[in-house]
Amino acid sequence: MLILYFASLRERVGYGEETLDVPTDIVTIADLARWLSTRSEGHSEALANTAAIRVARDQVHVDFDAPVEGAREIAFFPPVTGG
Amino acid sequence: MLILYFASLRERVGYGEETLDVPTDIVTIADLARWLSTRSEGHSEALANTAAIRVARDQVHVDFDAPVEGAREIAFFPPVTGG
Amino acid sequence: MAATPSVSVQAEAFDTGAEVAALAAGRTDIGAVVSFTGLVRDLTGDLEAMTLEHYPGMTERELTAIAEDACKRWPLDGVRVIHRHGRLTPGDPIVLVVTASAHRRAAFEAADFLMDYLKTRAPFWKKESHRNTAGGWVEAKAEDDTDAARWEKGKKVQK
Amino acid sequence: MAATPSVSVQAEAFDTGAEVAALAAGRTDIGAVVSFTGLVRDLTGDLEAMTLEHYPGMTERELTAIAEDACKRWPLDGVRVIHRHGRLTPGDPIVLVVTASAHRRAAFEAADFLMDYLKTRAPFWKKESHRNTAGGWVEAKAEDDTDAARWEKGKKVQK
Repeated sequence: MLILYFASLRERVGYGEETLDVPTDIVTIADLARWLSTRSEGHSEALANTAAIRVARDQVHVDFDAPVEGAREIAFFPPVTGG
Repeated sequence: MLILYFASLRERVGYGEETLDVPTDIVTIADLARWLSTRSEGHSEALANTAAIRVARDQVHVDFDAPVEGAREIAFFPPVTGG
Repeated sequence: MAATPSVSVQAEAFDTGAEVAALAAGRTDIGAVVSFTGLVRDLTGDLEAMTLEHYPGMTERELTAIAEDACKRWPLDGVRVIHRHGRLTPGDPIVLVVTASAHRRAAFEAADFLMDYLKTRAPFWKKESHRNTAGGWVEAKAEDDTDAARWEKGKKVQK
Repeated sequence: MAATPSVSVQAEAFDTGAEVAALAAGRTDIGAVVSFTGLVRDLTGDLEAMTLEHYPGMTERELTAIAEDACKRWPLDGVRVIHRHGRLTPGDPIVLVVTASAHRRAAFEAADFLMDYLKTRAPFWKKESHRNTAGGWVEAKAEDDTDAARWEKGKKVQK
């Protein structure tokens, strides 16, 4: 599964994307974030404050309780600041 | 005093302006409209329905109860339709 | 610094892009520019021309008063109003309002306000000539009065 | 005929006037065109540049979804959205929204809505670099969420 990080999260993780085999016991995106946090100190910092993180599943905004199964890509990023 | 008519009122009166000596017993613009109505059939038609007429005194929107005295020009016209 | 509105009443066409650019030119404190362009509309396919009569003198005075009112109500960095008169044909631009502000809401609301007030206060009158049916003076719309009333003091506005 | 929105995400600048003209070109049923141009603002005089990162793919998808939503909510004849990414400097245009409709209220409200939704939903992130102080990622504003919430179904909006 393709995992994407943008903006400050990308900077904390150290790169913008990684392709991972996600264990089958990871059900929700909240589970996925907790699992990703264990990968490095950067991941842990980037994903610590879930209240300040937004998520997209296959490029559509979703909540942390959305399912992971069947997704091609899941992206984590701060609240958007375009416009 | 310069009296101005615009749009459909101008067409009914037959011209757009006239300079008149207004009698001193003409106090309000309503009085003025009644007095002007006696000038011709066109004036009478143009000024008949005061609910559908707007007035400006020296180029500022006013009501029919505004005073005539001291005005340089008074204009009668239908509700505006610009924009 | 409060904006000094610029107002024109003219027969000639205008260039929306040039006016938008001019309002922000050489400045780095403007975050938002909103423009409204009004065009001659022909919904039936029968409209030959639209002729706009106005009240020279009062028109400029009234447009300036409306623009100054907008500058008091919102923190604007620029206001530009252009209104054409004379003979126009379908698709021709009639009116342009451009507002500039540091803030998006201010620019939007001020442009919206300017158009509502202009529609009910600026002394212009439209006369249509049709190809196949009788033309005539365009009637004022009650809807325009309702729109303008939204901005009266003390009134709460609901969309 | 419902409008088909046109959406671009690009590094290049855009021409507001040309986009406004294009939306109404060759048509005589459009009465109102509203444009919103967002510019890089430097309120302190210390901003060197603003770099916009985005999520390629999702950005286009999200902007299109927002524009299609606007077309469902209002009777629009045209919608154009352009959002730039990359490095911009103070005074540079960032975003353009243009709406066209037979009706003035529809064009105004749709442009207002598009900007509010774009601000809270389109995946862009701004990073500032300053001349004399530390730069960094721009924080999202709670105000933008409040603005966007105005358009939620069933909510009455007060100005």
